[in-house]
Amino acid sequence: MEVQLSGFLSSAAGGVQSVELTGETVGELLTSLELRYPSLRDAIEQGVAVAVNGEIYRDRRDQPIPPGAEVFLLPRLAGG
Amino acid sequence: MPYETAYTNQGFNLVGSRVNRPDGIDKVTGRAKYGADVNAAGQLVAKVLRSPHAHALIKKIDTSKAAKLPGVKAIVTGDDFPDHTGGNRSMMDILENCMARGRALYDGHAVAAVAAIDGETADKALKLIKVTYKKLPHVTDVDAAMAEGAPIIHDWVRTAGVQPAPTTASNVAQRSEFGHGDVEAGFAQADIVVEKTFKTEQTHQGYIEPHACLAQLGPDGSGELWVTTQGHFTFRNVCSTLLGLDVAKLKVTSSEIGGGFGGKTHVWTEPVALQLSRKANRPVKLVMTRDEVFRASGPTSSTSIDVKIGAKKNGRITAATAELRYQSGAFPGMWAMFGAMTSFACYDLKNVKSVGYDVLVNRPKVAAYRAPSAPMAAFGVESVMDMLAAELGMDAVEFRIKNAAKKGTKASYGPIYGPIGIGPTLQAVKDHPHMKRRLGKNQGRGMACGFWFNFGGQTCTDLNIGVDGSVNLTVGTVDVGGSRASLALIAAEELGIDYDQVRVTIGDTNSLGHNDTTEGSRGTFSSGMATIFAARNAIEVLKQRAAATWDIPVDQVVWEAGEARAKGKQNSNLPPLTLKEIAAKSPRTGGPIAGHNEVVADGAGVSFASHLVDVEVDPETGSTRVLRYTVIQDAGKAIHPDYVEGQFQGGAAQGIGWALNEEYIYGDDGCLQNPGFLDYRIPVCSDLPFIDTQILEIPNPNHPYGVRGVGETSIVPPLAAIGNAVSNAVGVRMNHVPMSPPRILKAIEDAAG
Amino acid sequence: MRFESPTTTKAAVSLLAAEKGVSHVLAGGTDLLVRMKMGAIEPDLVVDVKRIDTMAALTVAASGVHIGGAVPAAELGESEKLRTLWPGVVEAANLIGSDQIQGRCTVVGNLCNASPAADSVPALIAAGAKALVIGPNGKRRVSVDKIVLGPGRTSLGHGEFIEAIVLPARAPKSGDAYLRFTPRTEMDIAVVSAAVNLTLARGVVKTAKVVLGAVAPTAISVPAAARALIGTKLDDAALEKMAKACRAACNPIDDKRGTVEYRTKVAGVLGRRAALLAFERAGGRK
Amino acid sequence: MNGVTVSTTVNGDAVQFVCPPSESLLDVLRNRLNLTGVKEGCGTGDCGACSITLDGRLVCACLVLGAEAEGREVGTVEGMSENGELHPLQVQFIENAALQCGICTPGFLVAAKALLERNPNPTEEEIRYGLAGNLCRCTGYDKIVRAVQAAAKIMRKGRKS
Repeated sequence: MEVQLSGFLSSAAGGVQSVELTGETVGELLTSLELRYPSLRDAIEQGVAVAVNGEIYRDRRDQPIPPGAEVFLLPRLAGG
Repeated sequence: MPYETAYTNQGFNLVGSRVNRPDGIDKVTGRAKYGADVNAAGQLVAKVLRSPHAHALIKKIDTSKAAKLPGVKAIVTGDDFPDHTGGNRSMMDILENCMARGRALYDGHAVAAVAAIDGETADKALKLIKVTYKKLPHVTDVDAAMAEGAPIIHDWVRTAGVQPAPTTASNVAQRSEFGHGDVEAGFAQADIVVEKTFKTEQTHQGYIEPHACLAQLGPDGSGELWVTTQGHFTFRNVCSTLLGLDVAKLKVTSSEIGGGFGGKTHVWTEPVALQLSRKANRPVKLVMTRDEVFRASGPTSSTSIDVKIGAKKNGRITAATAELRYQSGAFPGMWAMFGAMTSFACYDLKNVKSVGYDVLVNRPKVAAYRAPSAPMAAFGVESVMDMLAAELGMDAVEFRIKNAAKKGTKASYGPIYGPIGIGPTLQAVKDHPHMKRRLGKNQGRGMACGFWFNFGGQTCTDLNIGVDGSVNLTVGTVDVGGSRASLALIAAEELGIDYDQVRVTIGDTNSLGHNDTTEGSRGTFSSGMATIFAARNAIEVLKQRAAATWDIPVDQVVWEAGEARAKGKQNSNLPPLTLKEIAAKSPRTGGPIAGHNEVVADGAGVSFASHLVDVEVDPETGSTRVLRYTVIQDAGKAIHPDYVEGQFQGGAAQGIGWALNEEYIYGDDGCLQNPGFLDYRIPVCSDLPFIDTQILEIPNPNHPYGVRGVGETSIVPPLAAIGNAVSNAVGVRMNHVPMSPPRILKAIEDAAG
Repeated sequence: MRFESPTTTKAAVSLLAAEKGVSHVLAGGTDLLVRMKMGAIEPDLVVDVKRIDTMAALTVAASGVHIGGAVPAAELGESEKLRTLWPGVVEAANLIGSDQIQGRCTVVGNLCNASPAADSVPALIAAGAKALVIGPNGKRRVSVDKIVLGPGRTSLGHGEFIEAIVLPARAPKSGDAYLRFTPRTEMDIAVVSAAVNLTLARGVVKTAKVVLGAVAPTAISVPAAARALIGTKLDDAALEKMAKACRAACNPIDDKRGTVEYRTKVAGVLGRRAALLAFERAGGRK
Repeated sequence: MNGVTVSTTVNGDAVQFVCPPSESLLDVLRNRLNLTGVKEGCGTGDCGACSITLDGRLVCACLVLGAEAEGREVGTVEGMSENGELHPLQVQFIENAALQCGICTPGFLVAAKALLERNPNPTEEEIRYGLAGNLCRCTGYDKIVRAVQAAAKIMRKGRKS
């Protein structure tokens, strides 16, 4: 599937905006992303959020990614 | 066990009703215990010595005289905090912020602390500590800190998010970019382009309860911490990391919390109190003064923002850009990134780009403040939206409706929206009676929209049924604004019992699994979700007990209206068993009945609001009076409408204060000049009108009841809404918040030439 | 620190006169306790004067008003007679802080704190108030405008304090007013303020006094502004002349509460508005 | 410490305490008499969280010395309920959801009680100015003003009957 990177994640991956990856869950996706771009390890370790079809998942690594889903990798957020 | 988190559109008996909060009596009688309200036998009182300089080398700290003062039991400086962070830079930043390590980075930065038998002795001891400083050049303004030749706050900071990676130090800690499309091409298609620069000053959450804790840490590394916090589990983890303790050995109890708004999501003095306690081997109470709260907790960023939006004559936006510069205090943050993500989130844009710069200055480490970073971005964007509407000759509301994001819109920060509420809130503005109020002389009306993400996160709850059928619900999110009532409603709804049969307790860190901090408007959303599941688990047990009592298979038992009913003709002779009856028999049917749940509550559902305000400006003094204020926001589902309205009103009031009067004022010496409630002017009762609210309910598809977080979005629109109203009242565009009387008067006169 | 609460002014004087260290009089305490809390002062002796009967007394008559040094400002507002005679003085005193502060603060304390922004001081000066000073050398009667020398400094000697404030006999057809500008509606310190006291004869202003606050190191009288009003019915030209005189008299500073430019401009606005209000209260008709 | 011994009345009860002469009545109430319903938000009279009555007058306890309480009558939020019954203001604050975090609530209740004793039928504006010495950061004051209005109405009825 095509995974889009945004914010500083894109620059940490050398300016790449989107990347073709495999994975059936959010966790698998992040593992394959880290394998492809070791420079993203710190960012992933610090925490990222994954938007699957518009819904943002911060922590649920077992969240399934349906085929054809729109996947967007965002920096992890905090609130007040 | 997997849980069905999807919205089911069930009918409700209790949810949505305005019941009295269960902790009400404790709070109106003075019985409720807040951070500073408990004492321990043999307790010491701690006070912190703080830097009077904006930036200085700490050459020497001589504590010998203070140590000799009778009654002084422990003194700590940076040297008493060995590095246990294992190279984790952000943890080290927190530690260094709690206690300076060789360099004072802002006015108010802690440099030493004392624990003594009473406050008077501790105060005397502070005066006896001799610190030798060497002053260093400082910078407190965000634009000045980015300029060439500015004093560098940290020589190890390299701007992240820039290609190729820089090799020299900078005050810009991070650059982050969001957006899609081709903005240059978009602007080329525009008939009208409006561009403007904005500034917002630093504000504080202004919770009335200062930070306070009672810490006890023994030489064996076991301890307890009673503290006013939004996240006792997070405090436990952070304090354990910073002090090299086992997480399980530190029990943290959250006191009643006297306001947080994001400011109590981070540790400030707690590790210091624990370390003093360890050194003295006695309990230590540490309560910040108001002056310390302003100087040395975590206010929000001051900012400098450029916004450019272009549109066709038909009112369609063709392109939009923003460059947002946010100061994060003396340590790196991610605040500009949030500004960049939220700035255009309300609109459906083909070509959009926002770039955020997180900038270091000699000010306290910035913390979250209610929808952190979004209000400033909205001030810029929503002001330009009004300016553009005026240039186009369009009504400001119509212009927004024409460009509003909807289901399927690709958000400016990336993902594609599900069902969202921006369009409906705008329509509600259009239809609101407030719009028909006739404006008088020197009066103006303004509106603005706002967005916040909302979060869920790790959550764990416990539900225990007593032998009389009453229910204890223990949750790990703190009750910042009435969530006990909402959670009791949910538990009672699920179990089919009366609301007042449920008692909600905020569990300490030793009584529940980890719960994330109560931030991101997640309290009722995520603990509500975990409560639903815990109750449903308990119902499974209740059904089993009923089945055992009746001696029928459990699949023939259903739970309806608070009782177990046996299904099927063969069971028609079995009268239903109420929760109360099953509970009474529980000692003999298998013991206590409980439901438990741990969940990562994701999918919190974004939230939108539109605000409408009328103001009157005195053209001779520049003074602004808010005459009428209306908040319209999507709550998904309002569990307890009173407390949803309360969040809308409270956020609006904070935004009004920010818009008109609140600001950190720094002198040329880099020191904060107004660290008190007299000159840091939060709105008083006579400054405000009643704040009308309208709750919209567009269900969140990812919550069984459709709940969205409601706590934060309400602070996003007020800056811009009031800016637009003032502009309409006096005909000048305000681009500097707060719009204090001198700034407004000056703008009026500059415009008059 | 020692705490004493004598019941006579004589006893208070001897306590204060005998003290070698730092001594302070405690009336309302709304400034004193804040300064103690901030560590700005560390008194060796605090003398509470609230148990001295004469200092707790308020007597109001058209022939003169006596405001004891320990009378809380709230009490002034509760006197309907005083509100009728000296509405400007009362509104000034009642603007000092919240209801909570009002229950404690005194006009004497407000005066002796010697802040340029004190609310009651411009109104007292405009009213022609006198301070009854008592000390080791006996009593003296001093014009209120002679008490404050500069920010935080007064003309009171060692062991001296103010027993009471006295307002003069009130002529018929008189009115006074006090206005201040603050960013908030309450709980704020004057950025700039103006008091006007005037008496009419045959519908025109016969005598007037104009005093500004927070635009100089002390509250200042502006005789030129008063002169602009005298002999007029406050027509636009007179008011503009008066406002101009107010602006010309300003010598403010830039600080966290306001700028030189802003204070100067608004001094004229408030002077004009206070004059109109005082005129109306005196029964004047334009 | 040269402590002063003070005999006073707190919520109708005779009380004695010893405190340093410079100690505020707020610290005395909280730390010596364990009346922690009186809150400290600023210590400088700017927030009203420590509102109490002293001989019936509304004051900030942080701006009173403990020593000044000699022979006076002190009233705190802990003394608002009588004979086990909540004061109408306390009831209406709960009914109207006039508190969120609740830290300012004791001060508001004491101030509102003083306000209604002085003025049983205040206008909205009089309530707003009367409570301007009490800061609330959670509610925007909306539901607080409504609770005071509701309580005033009930108290007026109670007085008539």
